[in-house]
Amino acid sequence: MTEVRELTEPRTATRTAVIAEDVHRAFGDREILRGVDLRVRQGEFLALLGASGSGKSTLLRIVGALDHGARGKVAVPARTSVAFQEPRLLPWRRVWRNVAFGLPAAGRRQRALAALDEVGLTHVADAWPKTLSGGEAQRVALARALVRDPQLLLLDEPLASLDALTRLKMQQLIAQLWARHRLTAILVTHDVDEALVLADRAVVLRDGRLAEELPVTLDRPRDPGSEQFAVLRARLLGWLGVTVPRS
Amino acid sequence: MTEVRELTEPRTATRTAVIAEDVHRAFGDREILRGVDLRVRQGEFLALLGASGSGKSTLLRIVGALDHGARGKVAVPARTSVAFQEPRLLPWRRVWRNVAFGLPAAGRRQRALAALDEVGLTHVADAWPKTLSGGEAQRVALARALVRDPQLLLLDEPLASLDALTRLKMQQLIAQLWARHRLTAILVTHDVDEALVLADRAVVLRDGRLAEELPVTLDRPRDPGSEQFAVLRARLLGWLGVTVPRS
Amino acid sequence: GSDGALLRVGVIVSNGSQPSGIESWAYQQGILQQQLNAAGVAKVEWVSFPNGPNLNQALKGGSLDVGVLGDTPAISGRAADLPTQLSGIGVRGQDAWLIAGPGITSLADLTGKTVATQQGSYMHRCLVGLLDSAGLTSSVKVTFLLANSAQQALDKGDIAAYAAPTGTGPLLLSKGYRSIDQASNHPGLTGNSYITLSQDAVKKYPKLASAWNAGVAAAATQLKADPEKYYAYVAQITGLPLDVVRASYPASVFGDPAPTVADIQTIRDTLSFLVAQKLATAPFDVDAWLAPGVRAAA
Amino acid sequence: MTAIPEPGLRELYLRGERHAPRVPRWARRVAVIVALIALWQLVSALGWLPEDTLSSPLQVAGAAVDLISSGDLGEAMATSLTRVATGLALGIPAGLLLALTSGLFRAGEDLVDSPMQMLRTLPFLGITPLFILWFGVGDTPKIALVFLGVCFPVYINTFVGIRNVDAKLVEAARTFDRGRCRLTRSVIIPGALPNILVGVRLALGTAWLALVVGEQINADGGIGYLMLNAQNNLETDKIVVCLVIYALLGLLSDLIVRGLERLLLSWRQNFAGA
Amino acid sequence: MTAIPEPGLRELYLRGERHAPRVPRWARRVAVIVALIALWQLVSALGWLPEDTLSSPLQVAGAAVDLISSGDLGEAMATSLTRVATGLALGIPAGLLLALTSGLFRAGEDLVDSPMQMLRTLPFLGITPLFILWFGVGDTPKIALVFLGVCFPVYINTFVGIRNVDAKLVEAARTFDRGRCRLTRSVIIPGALPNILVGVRLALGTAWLALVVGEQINADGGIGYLMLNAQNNLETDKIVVCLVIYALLGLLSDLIVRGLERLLLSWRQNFAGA
Ligand SMILES: Nc1ncnc2c1ncn2[C@@H]1O[C@H](COP(=O)(O)OP(=O)(O)OP(=O)(O)O)[C@@H](O)[C@H]1O
Ligand SMILES: Nc1ncnc2c1ncn2[C@@H]1O[C@H](COP(=O)(O)OP(=O)(O)OP(=O)(O)O)[C@@H](O)[C@H]1O
Ligand SMILES: [Mg+2]
Ligand SMILES: [Mg+2]
Repeated sequence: MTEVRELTEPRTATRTAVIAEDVHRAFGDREILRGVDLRVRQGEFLALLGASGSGKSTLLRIVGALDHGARGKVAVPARTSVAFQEPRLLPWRRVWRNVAFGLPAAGRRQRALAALDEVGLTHVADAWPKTLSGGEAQRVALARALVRDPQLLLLDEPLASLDALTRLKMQQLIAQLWARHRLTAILVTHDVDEALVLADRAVVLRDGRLAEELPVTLDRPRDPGSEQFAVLRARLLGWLGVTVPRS
Repeated sequence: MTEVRELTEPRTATRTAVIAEDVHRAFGDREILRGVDLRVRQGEFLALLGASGSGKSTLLRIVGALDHGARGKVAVPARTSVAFQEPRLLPWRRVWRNVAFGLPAAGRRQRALAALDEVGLTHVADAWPKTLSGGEAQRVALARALVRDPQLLLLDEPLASLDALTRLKMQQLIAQLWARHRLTAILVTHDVDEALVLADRAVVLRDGRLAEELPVTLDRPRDPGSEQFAVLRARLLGWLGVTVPRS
Repeated sequence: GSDGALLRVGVIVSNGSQPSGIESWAYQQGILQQQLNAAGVAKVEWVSFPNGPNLNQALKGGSLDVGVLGDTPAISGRAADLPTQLSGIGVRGQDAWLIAGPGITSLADLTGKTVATQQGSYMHRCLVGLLDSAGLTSSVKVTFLLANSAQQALDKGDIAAYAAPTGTGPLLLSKGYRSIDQASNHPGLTGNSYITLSQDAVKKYPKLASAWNAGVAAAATQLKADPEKYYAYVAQITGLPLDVVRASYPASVFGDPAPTVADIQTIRDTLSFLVAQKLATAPFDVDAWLAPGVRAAA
Repeated sequence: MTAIPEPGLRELYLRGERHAPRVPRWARRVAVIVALIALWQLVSALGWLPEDTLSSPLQVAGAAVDLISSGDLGEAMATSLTRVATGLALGIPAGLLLALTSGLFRAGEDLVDSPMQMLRTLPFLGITPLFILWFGVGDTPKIALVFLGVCFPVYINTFVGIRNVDAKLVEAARTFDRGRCRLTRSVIIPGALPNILVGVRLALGTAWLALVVGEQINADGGIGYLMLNAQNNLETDKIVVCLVIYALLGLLSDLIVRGLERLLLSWRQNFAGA
Repeated sequence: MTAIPEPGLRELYLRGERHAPRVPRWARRVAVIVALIALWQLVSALGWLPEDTLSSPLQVAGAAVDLISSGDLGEAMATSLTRVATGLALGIPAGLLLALTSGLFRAGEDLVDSPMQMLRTLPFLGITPLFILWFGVGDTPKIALVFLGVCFPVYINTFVGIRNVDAKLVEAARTFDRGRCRLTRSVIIPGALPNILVGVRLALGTAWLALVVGEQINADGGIGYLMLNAQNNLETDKIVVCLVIYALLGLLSDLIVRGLERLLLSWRQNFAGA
């Protein structure tokens, strides 16, 4: 729990880690992004929300330098790590080798095993990806994104297929790593609570623009049962089109 | 809302739709299912929960007659429809043709379009699956499972990649179809609220057995804000290893 | 150096993998070496080819100095400006057999039927001659087929007869097929094998042609004295039955390679036949083809 | 409003949606071929490539004009094309059918695959005598050789293609439609299609290789026979004309298969080269 | 406790995890081959297949024993195997390299692909004259023919394999390791491996087809020449011995590639036939 307490210390970073200016992206006739402006401070944790098909993954791919078909200006740090919406494990590499992919040769197995341990999957380290369950594959992909030491961490619904307990554990893991390494992180999630537990700021993508912005100034670690949390939750859910009558 | 009110009427079905007796399944040395016993009444809505990797998808595949490598006894109705954990769309068929897959030729496009309309995706009817977003693909897979008229509906985390609003709409859709056609349904989900909103009964898979069982006798439509709901939620979460201190 | 004195000789070998012609026999006996040594050749390397065009191609590419091959490829090669000179005629009057399929007993039976042979070969020339002399040219269809597939085509009944060369002809005869006519019954229809030298070799060894001819001539004399010795040699190398060898190479086909006036006339006839059949591109000056100093006295 | 990237950041190159290459790809391909021919002409003109060895493009063009105006080439092409077309029309479906038999059923594999693996290494030259016995000396043995040449690459590629189809998709499709026929048509064949098209591509090549052998054994017309004749006469320029024709046929078959790929495989999301 | 299925339910057949087939697959494959040979012997014994045309298995076995004991077969095999091995050793890497060039880079494709598509239809028989001119009459032209025969199927299958690699995987791998070399080694090549192995499988076949043509150039040994000679001597039984050897080589190459597949492709989750 020491790591989590770290988070409550004021963050000193003031430089910008991600700049996106007037980003447009169209597929054929459909313009998905219509002028996205985004600045993420170094060390900031940003949650990106939005309806299904609103362009979250598209934006993440652009920021991750994976899609050059957009227009606009984007500047990012050199070392980026991504957990994609699908696990995208290389089927011809055993699980630990997937995690170790691209790491320097020295001590890669140890590092991979340690990362697998953190997501609770040491027992499948030597399995083929095809034998994994949905949630296991997703955790391997998460381990692969976390094991390296990026400046920018892009997470596209990394916990969508996990059960409640595992999901909480993984949220803690992400928070710890973020705090320990002072990463910049962008998390796409559909889970409003997850966004509020982890992020410094939540933005909502709607109609191709970042339509809403919510700074989350609650102290960490955050309690989803608290009153303030409930207020923020209702606000965010409202932007997403869900009205919660508080009982 | 008329359909939802239907649900509150007493269900007359008493026959059994799914029988699983002493089902065992091992992969290599690891025994995943160690004697699962399950009976689902005709017209019953069962929610299946459990930790990641506990064997939910495995059990569903056995019940769906897709895995013959198990031991034990299983009897199911003839017409089963499945929404898999991954969308599994045929990449070489346009979206509507994926939905229409296996339907009788007459009026298939109409039926497919109607199903796509229900999941809010008419605008991608003629797109290739590769162009869909994660949530869109999942909804297409859901539409494909719902468009046919099965006796047994198997849903493996069908809403995992959907935003809060879309998720609620899809839950309503599933509930309506279930009620209208008096289907038998088994839903795997990690979302405890989802299970409690939809199911007649929730079971938890743990250590290869159905370790816990929770009849959900709340009236429909159910209110997640209600006190009874909160009790059931805490119970279920507790079984899943999460303790919620009610504030 | 010793390398420079190496003579590379290409020969046609249709049975067995080693050369079995009179020149290699002469070499085996030491008769040829003796002459060649005198002409400046230290060593002979034999290269076997299954057919003439490939040998020609090797001559053209400079991989060979001497080629011993059938009349047709030798002449059509020269007609295509292959830089060769004719040293002599290694074998004169090779027979060809018109092997008949079931139910065919005479040339006349071929009317309205199809007969086959290997295109551009001496059997081809023989076949055209035979049909011509029997007045069947217009009533018999000639098609082309490799000799090694002749038996199957005869059995199948697709062709009524096949004009077969030495080797194949006697082999088929030994297997019970019948010959309805043969080249040796008609003057001018038999085949020869020619000794051609690359012009480079002629330049390098000015006495090569006469030396070669002398060596083969001496061997022919010896062979005629005791043909059985040669037949045994051939049979052993080619794996053909002794009878087939005997029938293929009667002692009469061997002799002094030096071209005679009659030989030169044969070359001219063959050349006109090939040009007429479009198997040689254009006529050429036969006299100029002869290597210097090989022409036999009349 | 211009972003001045902070130190440590790199600005990404975004090229926008519409990005037609300045020089279209077909033009670049044509340019490469033209360049090769120009190089060949240059080397010939400089005398580095002796005429006897390989005629220059101009000589070849001359020989081609002769062959065309004499009607020889047209006739030979017609003969050969008919044979190849017939062989393809029979061989491709046969290869597909055999591959389906052994790809779809393990029992089929046990029965069909070993014999196919054994037959495919039989050299054309070795089996022609048998073919003449069975099929005579007309067009049939030649077509049969083309058939063989076509059947095996289609078989092997299709078989592997079928066995490469994603098992998860097959499973999904099975729940929705248990008919094996429909499963094959809707899932197995489309899934194997990229490989099937490779098989067809190779088949379009081996068809010509096989036909040349056929037209040499029993020479009655066709482009292979034309070439054989040129070989016998040491007519290098005509040989090269024939080779150029084969090369053009290769290009043509590539065009055809590329067209098919564009038509049938537009659904793919695959690595397209950098 | 026994479940009596309710009306309308069907009980599923569950066969349990351990399910080794009663007859192992290799045994079934061998049985098919043995059955074919038995059939052949039967047909020969009944006189339906004239001995002159196709010798019976027993005759062939006899001829094989002769050829083996005389040492001819061993020598020919040694010669041919050396040539094929050399051709394979050069041709497979060449095909791979060319395919990588045009598979990985669009510019490479523009440069390499058209010429390859043109060259691959050039018939072996047509280029032998050129090869004799260029490479003489030793082993070189024969190895060069094998090289060609090997290079193209490897090229085409590898190229298509590379272009079939899932773009999502390439994208994922790129974020973790931007080195193009490592990307190629870790993602592109393994992803294309199923297709590469098809290429190798076909190459192991065409190598022998090409060599037969090459060994016809000039008669200096090898199994192709042995066969040609048997044809010229009308020794049907020896011809068939050679054909049987080719068939066995085909089986052998199948075994090799199957072994490679088992070794290298165990990660696949693909349709395995019903
Ligand atoms: N083909 C297989 N070979 C080996 N192990 C397998 C195979 N399929 C599944 N497993 C293992 O069985 C276990 C259960 O898998 P299953 O997919 O049923 O889990 P699950 O309950 O659906 O999990 P999740 O919620 O993550 O989807 C996992 O640990 C998985 O690794
Ligand atoms: N390659 C493509 N071609 C055409 N349309 C595309 C392509 N990629 C994405 N799209 C479309 O762009 C829209 C946004 O996709 P994106 O994946 O960014 O959505 P998302 O916000 O991540 O949604 P989800 O929450 O469902 O994952 C979708 O409607 C999708 O259909
Ligand atoms: Mg997305
Ligand atoms: Mg699962």
